[in-house]
Amino acid sequence: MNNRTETLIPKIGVITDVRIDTPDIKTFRVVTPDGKKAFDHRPGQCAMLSIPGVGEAMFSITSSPTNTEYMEFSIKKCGCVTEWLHQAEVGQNITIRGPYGNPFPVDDVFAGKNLLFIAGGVGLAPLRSVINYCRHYRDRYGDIDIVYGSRSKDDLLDYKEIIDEWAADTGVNVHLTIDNPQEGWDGHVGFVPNYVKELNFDTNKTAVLCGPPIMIKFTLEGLCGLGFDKTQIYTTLELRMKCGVGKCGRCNVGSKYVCKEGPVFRCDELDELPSEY
Amino acid sequence: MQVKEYKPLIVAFCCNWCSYAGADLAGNNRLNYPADVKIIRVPCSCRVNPMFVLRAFQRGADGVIICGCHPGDCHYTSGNYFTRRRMAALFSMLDYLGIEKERTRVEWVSAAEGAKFAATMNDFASTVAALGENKRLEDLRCKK
Amino acid sequence: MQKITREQLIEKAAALLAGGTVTAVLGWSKGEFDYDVTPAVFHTAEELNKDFVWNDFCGANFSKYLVAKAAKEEGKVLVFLKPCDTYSFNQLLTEHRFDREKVYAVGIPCEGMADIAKIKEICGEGISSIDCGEKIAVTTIYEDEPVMIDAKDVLAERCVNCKSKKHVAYDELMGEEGTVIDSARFDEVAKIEAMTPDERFAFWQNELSRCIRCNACRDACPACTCEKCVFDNPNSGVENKAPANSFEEKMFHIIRAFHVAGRCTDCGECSRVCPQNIPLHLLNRKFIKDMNEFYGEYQAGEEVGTRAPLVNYTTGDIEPGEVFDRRDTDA
Amino acid sequence: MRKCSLDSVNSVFAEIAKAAALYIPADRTDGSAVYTKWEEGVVWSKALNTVRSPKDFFFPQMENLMEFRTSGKNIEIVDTRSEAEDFVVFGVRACDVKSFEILDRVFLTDPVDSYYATKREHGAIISMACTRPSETCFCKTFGIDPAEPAGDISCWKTETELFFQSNTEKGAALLAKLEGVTEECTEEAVDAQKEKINAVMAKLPLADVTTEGFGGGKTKDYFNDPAWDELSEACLGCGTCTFVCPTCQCYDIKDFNTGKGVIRYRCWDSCMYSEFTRMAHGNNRLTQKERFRQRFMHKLVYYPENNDGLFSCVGCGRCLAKCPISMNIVKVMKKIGGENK
Repeated sequence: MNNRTETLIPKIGVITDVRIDTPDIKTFRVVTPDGKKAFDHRPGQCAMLSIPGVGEAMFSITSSPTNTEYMEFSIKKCGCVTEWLHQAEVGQNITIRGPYGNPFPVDDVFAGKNLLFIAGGVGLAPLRSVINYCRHYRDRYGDIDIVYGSRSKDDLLDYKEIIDEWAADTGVNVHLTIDNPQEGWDGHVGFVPNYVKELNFDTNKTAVLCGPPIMIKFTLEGLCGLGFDKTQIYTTLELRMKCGVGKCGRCNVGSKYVCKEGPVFRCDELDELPSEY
Repeated sequence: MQVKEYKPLIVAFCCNWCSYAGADLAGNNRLNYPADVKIIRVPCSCRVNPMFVLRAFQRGADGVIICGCHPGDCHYTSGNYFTRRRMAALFSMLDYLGIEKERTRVEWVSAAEGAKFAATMNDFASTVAALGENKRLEDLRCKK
Repeated sequence: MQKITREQLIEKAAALLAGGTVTAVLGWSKGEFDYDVTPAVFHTAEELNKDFVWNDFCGANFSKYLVAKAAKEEGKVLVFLKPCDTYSFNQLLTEHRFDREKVYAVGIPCEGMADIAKIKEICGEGISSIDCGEKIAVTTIYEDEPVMIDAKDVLAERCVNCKSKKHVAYDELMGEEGTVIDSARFDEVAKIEAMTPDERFAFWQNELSRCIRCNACRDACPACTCEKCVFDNPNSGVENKAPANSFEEKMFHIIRAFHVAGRCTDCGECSRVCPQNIPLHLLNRKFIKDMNEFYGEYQAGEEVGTRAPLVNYTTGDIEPGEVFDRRDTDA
Repeated sequence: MRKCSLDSVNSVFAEIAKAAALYIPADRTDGSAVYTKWEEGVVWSKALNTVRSPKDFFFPQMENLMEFRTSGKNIEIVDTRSEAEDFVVFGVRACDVKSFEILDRVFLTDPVDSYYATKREHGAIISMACTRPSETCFCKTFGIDPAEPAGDISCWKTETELFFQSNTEKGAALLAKLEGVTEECTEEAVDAQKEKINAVMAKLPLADVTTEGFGGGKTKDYFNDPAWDELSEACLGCGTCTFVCPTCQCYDIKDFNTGKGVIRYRCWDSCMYSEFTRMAHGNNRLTQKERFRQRFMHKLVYYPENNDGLFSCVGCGRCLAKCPISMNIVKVMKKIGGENK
């Protein structure tokens, strides 16, 4: 029986660092009790985190696979598990299992392409893993554009990393925006979909979208308006999950299980699915 | 080896205005009542939802007693009248399901009746002790 | 056999639809067999003629559907109410659960509904047709001749102990007004009360251990109209989808019965829908019987706006402890 | 093939029960049949089928997965499973046997669900050919032959005798142990019995229900069908159909805090429940229509799409018999399928 992987039994994870990113988003660094990374993953994959007695929930892994020491999760406070996590201190044990889902096709489809990442709010969390992966293997990809918007300057996730590291890279263009004007902000003001249209990208790019459903909807329209084809656009979905392995039967959209066949979908694939997400 | 004497766990829901003060008085007067009586203070005896009673049993209580102001003396005028009806119905139902009726009780204890409080608890604890452990309304998961 | 015919009901409904009094009809729709009748909303006379049925298997109580349907439909909804359904109807009105102005209620007499399980006990599986005439004629694929069954012998439990043939609410009544019946519905409760505590415990342990927590009793119950049930609310601490052990089985049914105590009209839907045949009505009737004895006769839903015993009191009420004393001295 | 007389069936049960726990359908106090652990005095039910399906044995309504002990910031995970024991389920109908294949494809595909797999390894199934199918039966619709039930051992019952035929190694080993209480025989009586069953099957009222028009790739055809509104109109949103179904396999994983630790368990869940897909930020199936549609689309379209055309229904008829409002898969298939032919 030892050769069997126990899919539902998690490992212990230890929170070794808690970073306060925004008023309602914290980033947690997690390793196993012996200080190692819990498991390898690919960009865009997820992990099931849980606190016994509180619940289990799926989170995208924020850190890049190229980071072999630990994993990071950027988590927004919105439900009972996340609220509990936000109160957790360094040293707290949690449980972790994974990795789950399909990753972004970074090594085949994305290779050699110009990339356009568009994120809103905590939607940057799953993209950060891809962006850092692509930055790590910088020579494999063309130009990288990052459009990131949030409600306000304080709500921008990883602001320091974006400014200090991402913007400093050659061939990486960062475009930040916030929803409403704010003192001390001299950057762009406006919603992400409009900003994308204003930036008027050429279509020689592969786009990756992540954010609130309403942002995805309008950004998608905007990109199509710029002449993008849906086969050039990728996004991630989120639904209620319990098992993470396509058995508990609740995260399906049509015949596809988001935890197994997703969460990464190409936008033309989404058109094939019933509109139940 | 000496067999440990069985001590029942009693949960007492006490109204803030009368019975809780009665318990306080019992304590001040150094009156003895079993240490295994766990008092839960409620704003009024009618705050006790039937679910409270059941969950007390689930979590290991052997007896549940609800104490409130004497009828007519409720701080909120009529709360304990409702308690009286509800608990009469609930206890009758528990009895109907075959759960020992001695495990549940409602008693009216005023703030001045420290002695009654202690006597009630002593009496209730010994009644429940005679019944032994609560087996009919237990949750084995909580007993390990 | 029912006194009112299907055709009479269709005619009535079609006339009300045509006259514009109502825009929708809540009725029973025929199924694959002659007994699997489904509640449905009809909008036209054609639909009625095609699928509407009225026979000995139209047990479903429509009162609860009014909560959703009256709010959804633009015009008035025609609802056919059997006598027992009218009690639930009133009770829901008392609790302001639907808009009376949106409903046109037609009372229809009921001779009692048949229990398909009792029919199958007599003629076995494989029913190909059931004809509800003077006698119920059941044809199976195994026998050439139909089995003739007296409707009295296969009445559903709640109809054997029917409490009233009187309609307590309607806009229009078809057929004759019935009367309240002096039923023997508390006999079974009294029988259980007379058992020893050990026997009672064994009895209920056997019954309730069958519960699969499908929530059908709750979802069919016209008194259970909470927007969010405590047993569905993850934050309540008692939410569960499976009865984890005998405690949770008991807790669910005690709390459910308690929550409808004083509001339960004893319509019997809970026992009818239970896939595991748990006699849930015996829990509700216990509360009704107790409250009748302690606080005077009370029938939920008899009138709109009455105060149920548990939301009422007198200064001289019986003490919880005396409840047992009295019974013990009676015994 | 081996046989024994019906009078001596108890000696067969006793022989099986020597080595493993044996479960047989027995009548209970309310008149319906339920799988009961056999011991002297338990009588084999004459009922066609049990209210609850035998999926309980492999995928119980509730099972503990693990326990957590916490102290301060530390968590310890304890696997509380004990050594699994062998068991035999007797009297499983052809439809229910087929349901295990459907569950296997969910739980035994990678990654394997070890809780289910262990029980499958330790359980043996003795199936039973039907003798008196009910009007609610429509297993033929899904290509199941009630006269040829699968399982480790297949059984046929005639008026006086019970016939055994092993189909697997596990079944052969089990049947070998029954040599003392059974005797070798020919297949003639069984063949006659099969013919009898087939004759009855043709007479069943649901014999004409067809899966034609359903299957993988039909999502777009049916998803926005207006008939879903009408079909789901009366649905109460209870879980009866899903809980009596032998193929429904959705589950929930929940924690119970005992005050001394946390038990993580899994229990059946129902797509009919409003909480089923609720997340912290919303629910993607807001009305009963969407939940209702999910259940039938899953059985008739999504599941076959992912499993080589195998439907996730076996026509056992339990939901037909038990639905409080008598809405069921047959009505759905006739309505949705009939319209789109």
